[in-house]
Amino acid sequence: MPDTPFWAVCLVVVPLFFAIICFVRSSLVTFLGPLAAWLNALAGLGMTLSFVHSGPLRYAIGGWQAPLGINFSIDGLSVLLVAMTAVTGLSVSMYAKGYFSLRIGSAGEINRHGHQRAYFWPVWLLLWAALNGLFLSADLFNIYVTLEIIGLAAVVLTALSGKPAARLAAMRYLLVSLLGSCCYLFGVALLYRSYGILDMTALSRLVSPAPLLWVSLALLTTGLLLKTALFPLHFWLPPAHANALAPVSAILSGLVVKASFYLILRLWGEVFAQVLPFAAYVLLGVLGCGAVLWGAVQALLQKRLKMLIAYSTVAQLGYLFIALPLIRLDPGPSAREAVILLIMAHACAKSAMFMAAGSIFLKAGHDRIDDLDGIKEVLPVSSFAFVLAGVSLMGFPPSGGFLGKWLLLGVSLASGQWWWGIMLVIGSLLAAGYVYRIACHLLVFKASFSSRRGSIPPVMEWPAVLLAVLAMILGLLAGYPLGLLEAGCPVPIHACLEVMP
Amino acid sequence: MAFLHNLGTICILIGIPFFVSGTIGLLRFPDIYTRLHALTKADNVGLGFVVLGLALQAEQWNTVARLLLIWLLVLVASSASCHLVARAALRKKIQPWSRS
Amino acid sequence: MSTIFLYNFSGLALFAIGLHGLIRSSHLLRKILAANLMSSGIFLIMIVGAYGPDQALIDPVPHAMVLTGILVSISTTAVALVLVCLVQETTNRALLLQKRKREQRGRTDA
Amino acid sequence: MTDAMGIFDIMLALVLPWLGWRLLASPNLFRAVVLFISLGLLMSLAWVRLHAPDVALAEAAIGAGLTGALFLSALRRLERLRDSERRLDYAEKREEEQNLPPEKRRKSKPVAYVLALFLLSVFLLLLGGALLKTPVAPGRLGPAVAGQMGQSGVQSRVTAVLLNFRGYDTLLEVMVLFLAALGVWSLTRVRQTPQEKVPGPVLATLVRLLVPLMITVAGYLVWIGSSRAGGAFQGGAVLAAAGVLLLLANVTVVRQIPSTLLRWALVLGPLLFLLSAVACMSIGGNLLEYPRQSAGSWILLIESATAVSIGVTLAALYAGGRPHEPAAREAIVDKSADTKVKNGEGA
Repeated sequence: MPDTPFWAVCLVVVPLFFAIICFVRSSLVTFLGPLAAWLNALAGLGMTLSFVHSGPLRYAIGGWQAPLGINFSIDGLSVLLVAMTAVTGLSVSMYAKGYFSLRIGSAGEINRHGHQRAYFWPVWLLLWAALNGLFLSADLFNIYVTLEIIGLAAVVLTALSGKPAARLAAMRYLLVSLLGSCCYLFGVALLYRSYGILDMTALSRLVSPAPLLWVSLALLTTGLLLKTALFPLHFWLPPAHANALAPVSAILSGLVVKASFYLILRLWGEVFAQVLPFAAYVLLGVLGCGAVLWGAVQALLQKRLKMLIAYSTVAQLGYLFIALPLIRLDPGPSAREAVILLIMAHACAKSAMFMAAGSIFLKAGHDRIDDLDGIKEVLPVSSFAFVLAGVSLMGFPPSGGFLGKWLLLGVSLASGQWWWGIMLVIGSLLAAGYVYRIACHLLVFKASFSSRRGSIPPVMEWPAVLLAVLAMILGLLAGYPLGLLEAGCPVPIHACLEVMP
Repeated sequence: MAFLHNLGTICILIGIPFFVSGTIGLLRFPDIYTRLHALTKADNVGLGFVVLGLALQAEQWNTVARLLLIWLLVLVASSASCHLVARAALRKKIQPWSRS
Repeated sequence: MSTIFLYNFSGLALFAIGLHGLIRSSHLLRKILAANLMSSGIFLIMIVGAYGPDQALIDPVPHAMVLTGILVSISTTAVALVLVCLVQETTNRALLLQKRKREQRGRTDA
Repeated sequence: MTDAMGIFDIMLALVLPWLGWRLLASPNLFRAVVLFISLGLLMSLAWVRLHAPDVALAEAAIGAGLTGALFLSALRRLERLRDSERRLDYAEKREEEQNLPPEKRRKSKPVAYVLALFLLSVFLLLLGGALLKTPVAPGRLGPAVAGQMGQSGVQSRVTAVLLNFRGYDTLLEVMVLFLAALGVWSLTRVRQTPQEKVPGPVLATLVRLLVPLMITVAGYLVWIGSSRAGGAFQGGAVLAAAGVLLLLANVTVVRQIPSTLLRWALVLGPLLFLLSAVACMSIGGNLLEYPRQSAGSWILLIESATAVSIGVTLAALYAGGRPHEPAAREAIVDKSADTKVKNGEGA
C-alpha cells in the first residue's frame, strides 16, 4: 500500500494532469472529467487511511527541507479538509456530469453552450488541485500561488454562465480577489523581510510581538477576510454565488470560501496564537456575529432561492468566526473540533442545497421562492435533499451543525463568555426561519405544479441527497474525523528528518 | 586604456545633449509629425554616441558586439515605429502643422 | 544604502495610490491599472528587502517570488481585461456602479 | 560616481509614485495606459539599481511591454464597442462621465470616504514607521541558497530558487498562466481581423527581420538563464513579443494555426513540467527532486518547454479569445445531447 506522501502528491498532480488532458482532448471531457474526480476521491481516501496508520508528517518537495524548500505539512486538519474536499468535490462532479449533458427545453432558452462543459472541467480540476495544494502546503508564498489559482478559477467559473449578472458578479469577484491577494502578498513579504522564513511551522517559533508583525498580520488577515467574505466585506459573495451555474455555486459556497478560512484558522489558531492579543479575536468574533445576523436577516428577505442560499453562506461563515475567540479561550480541543465540524457540515449541506436548487431551477425554469409551491410533486428527491440540508444547517440533532454549535455553546458557558452562546442560538433561530419558509413552499403548500421540461436524471438528484444525509449524520460519526484531528498536531521541523529517508 | 576610457566618456557626454534636445522637441513641438521627427532623429544620434562611448570603455569584444546589436535594433525599431505612428496619424486625417 | 532605502517608500506610496485608485476609480480599466500599481509597490518593497551592497549578499528568494508575482499579475490582468470587455458588451459601460436590484433580478427573468 | 547614482535613486524613487498618481488621475484612459507602460520601464530601471537583473528583464518585457499591449488592445476593443453603441443615447452621458477623473466626478466627499482615507493613511504611516524601525532580518534564506548552490545544477541563484529549491511554486505558477489562457478562452472568442487589412511594407519587413531574431534571443535567454540573468520567464516573454508582432502584422500563417496544435503548444510546458516532477519520484526521489548529477539538464529541458508555452500563452492572451475552432465538433456534441434529451422525453 502506498504511503501518505504518495497520496499527497497524487492529490495535487492527478487533477493538474487531468486538467491539462481535458483541455487538449476536449471531446473526451465528459469521460475524463468524472474519471479524474473519482481518482481524486480515491487519493483523498487513500490519504486518510494511510494517515490513520502513519500519523502526521512533513514531505520535502524537491528533497529540500523546510527553510529552503517548500514542504507539505500533513496533519489532522489538512487531512480532514482534503477528505472533505474529496467527498464534496466528487458529489459535485457527478452532479456536473449530469448537469452539463442535460438540456431541457430549447437551446436558446437555457443558454448552456457546449463550450461551458469543455471549460468547466479543466478549470474545476485546477481549482481542486489548488485546494488540495493549499491544505497540504506549509509555505506561505506557495499558499499565495494556490490562493491565486483558486481565486482566478473561481472567477472564471462564475463568469462561465455567460449571463450579464454573472459577468458583473465575476468582475466584482475578480477585483475583490485581486485586492485580497495583494494584501496577502504584502503581508507575506513583510513577514519574510523581518523573519527571513516562509515556512509556517518554523515561523511560529520565531514570532515575537513587534510593530511590523502587527502590520503584516493585519494585511494578511484583511486579504483573507476579503476572500472569505466576512460580514462587512461580504458584498461580492451573494451575487457571485447566486448567479453562477449550479455546480459552480456548489463549489464556490461549499469549498472555495473554506480555503481562505482554513488559512485564517491556521494563522490565528496555530502560527500566531501565542502573540496575538485576545482583543483581536474578539474583534473577529464580533464581525462574525454581525455576519450571522445580517446574513440571516437578508436571507429571510430574499425572493430568489439561490440568493437566499448565498446569504445563508454569509451567515454560516459568521459562526466560524465566532468560534475563533472560543478556540483561544478553550483550554481543551473542543472549540477547535467544533469549528472543523461546522466547516465540514456546512460544505456538505451548502453544496447539497445549491445542487438541489440547481435541479429545481432547471425543472421549474426559475427560482422565485413564492412560485415553487408543489414542486415536490415533480421533484421529490431534490426537494427532500434541499430541506434535509437546510435542517442540518440550522443545527438540528444529530447533524454536524448541531454538534458543532453544541460544543461551542459548552465552551462559551464554561469560559464565562456566554454572550457568544446567545449569538449562536439567535443565529440558529433565524436559520430555522428561512429554512422553514422554504420547506413550507417546497414540501407543505399544495399546488399543482406543471412543468413541460424534461426529467432530471438521478445522477443530478442523488449526490445532493447523499451530501445532505452526510451533513445530517455527521454528528453521529463525529468521532472518526475528530480522532484524526487529535492525531495530528503540527509536526516540528526536526521530526521530518526522522520521517524522511 | 585610460585614454580610451576618457574618449568614451567624452563620447557619452556628446551624446547627452542630443537626448536632451530630442526630449525638449518631444515636449515643445506643435504636432505629432514634428515630435516624431525630434524623437527619432535626435535620439538615434544620441544613442549612437552613447553606444560608441560605452563600446570604447568595454573590456571584452562580445560586449562591444552586443552594444552594436542593441544600437542596430533600436534603430530598426524606432524607425519602424515612427513610420507606423505617422501612418496611423495620416490615416486618422491629422493635418500636419504649418506656420500659417 | 540610504538612498536604496528610499525605494521602500516609493513602493509604499505606489501601494497606497493603487489601493486608493482601486477603491475610488469608477472605470474598470482604471481599477485594473490600480491593482497592477499595488502589486508593483509590493514587489518594490520585496526587492529592497533583498538588497545587498554586494552581488553575493543578495537574497535571491524574493527575486524568484517577484518573478512569479509578475507572471501571476499578468495572468489575472488578462482575464480581468476580457471580463471588462464583456461587461461593457452587456451593460454598455465599463462600470460596476450597477443598481443592485437589477443585478439580483437578472436571473429571475431568464 | 556614487553621489550621482544617489541622486538618480532619489529622482527615480520620487518619479515612480508620481507617475502612478498621474496615471490614475489622468482623465484620458489612453494616456493612463501609456503612462503605465512608462512606469513599467522606469520600474525596470529601479530593478537594475536594486541589483535584480532577472526581475528587470521580466518587468520590461512582461510588466511593461506585454501588460501594456494587453491594456492597449482592451482599450481599442472597448472603444470599438462604444462606437457601435453610440446610438444608444442614454449610454452617451455616462461615457462622458467615465472619462473624467474620479476626483472631478464626485465633488462631494462623504464623511465615510474621508474617514476611510484617514484610517488608511494612519495605517500606512504605521506601516512606514514599522518598516523604518524594523531592520531586515540578516541573511534570510540567502546563505541557505548559497550553501546548496553546488547541488542545484545551475549557477544562477535566481534560477536555482525558481526551478529547483522552490520549483513547486513555479510549477503552480505555470498552471496559473495556463488557467488564465483557459479563462480567456472560456469567456470569449477571438475577434475576427478583417482579411483585407494587410500590413504595410515596413511592418512586413520588420516582422521578417525581427521575428527570427527574437526567437534566437529567446533561446539565448533560456540558455543563459542557468548562469546569469534570464530564464524561462524572460525567454517566454520575448517569444510572446514575437507572437504579438505576428498578430499585429496580421500574418496569414498565424491565423491558420490549427487549434489542436495551439492547444498542445499551450500545455507543452505545464505538461512536461508536471511529468518530469513525477518522473523524479519514479527514479526514487521526492516530487521534483532531480537526480543531483543531471539536475542542470533537467532544468534546461523544463525551462525550454516552459518558455515555449509561456510565449504561446502570453500571445494567446493578447489575441484575447479562443480561436475559431472547426464548428463541427461542438455542433456534434450539442446535437447528440439534444437528441438524447428528446429521446428521454419521448420515453
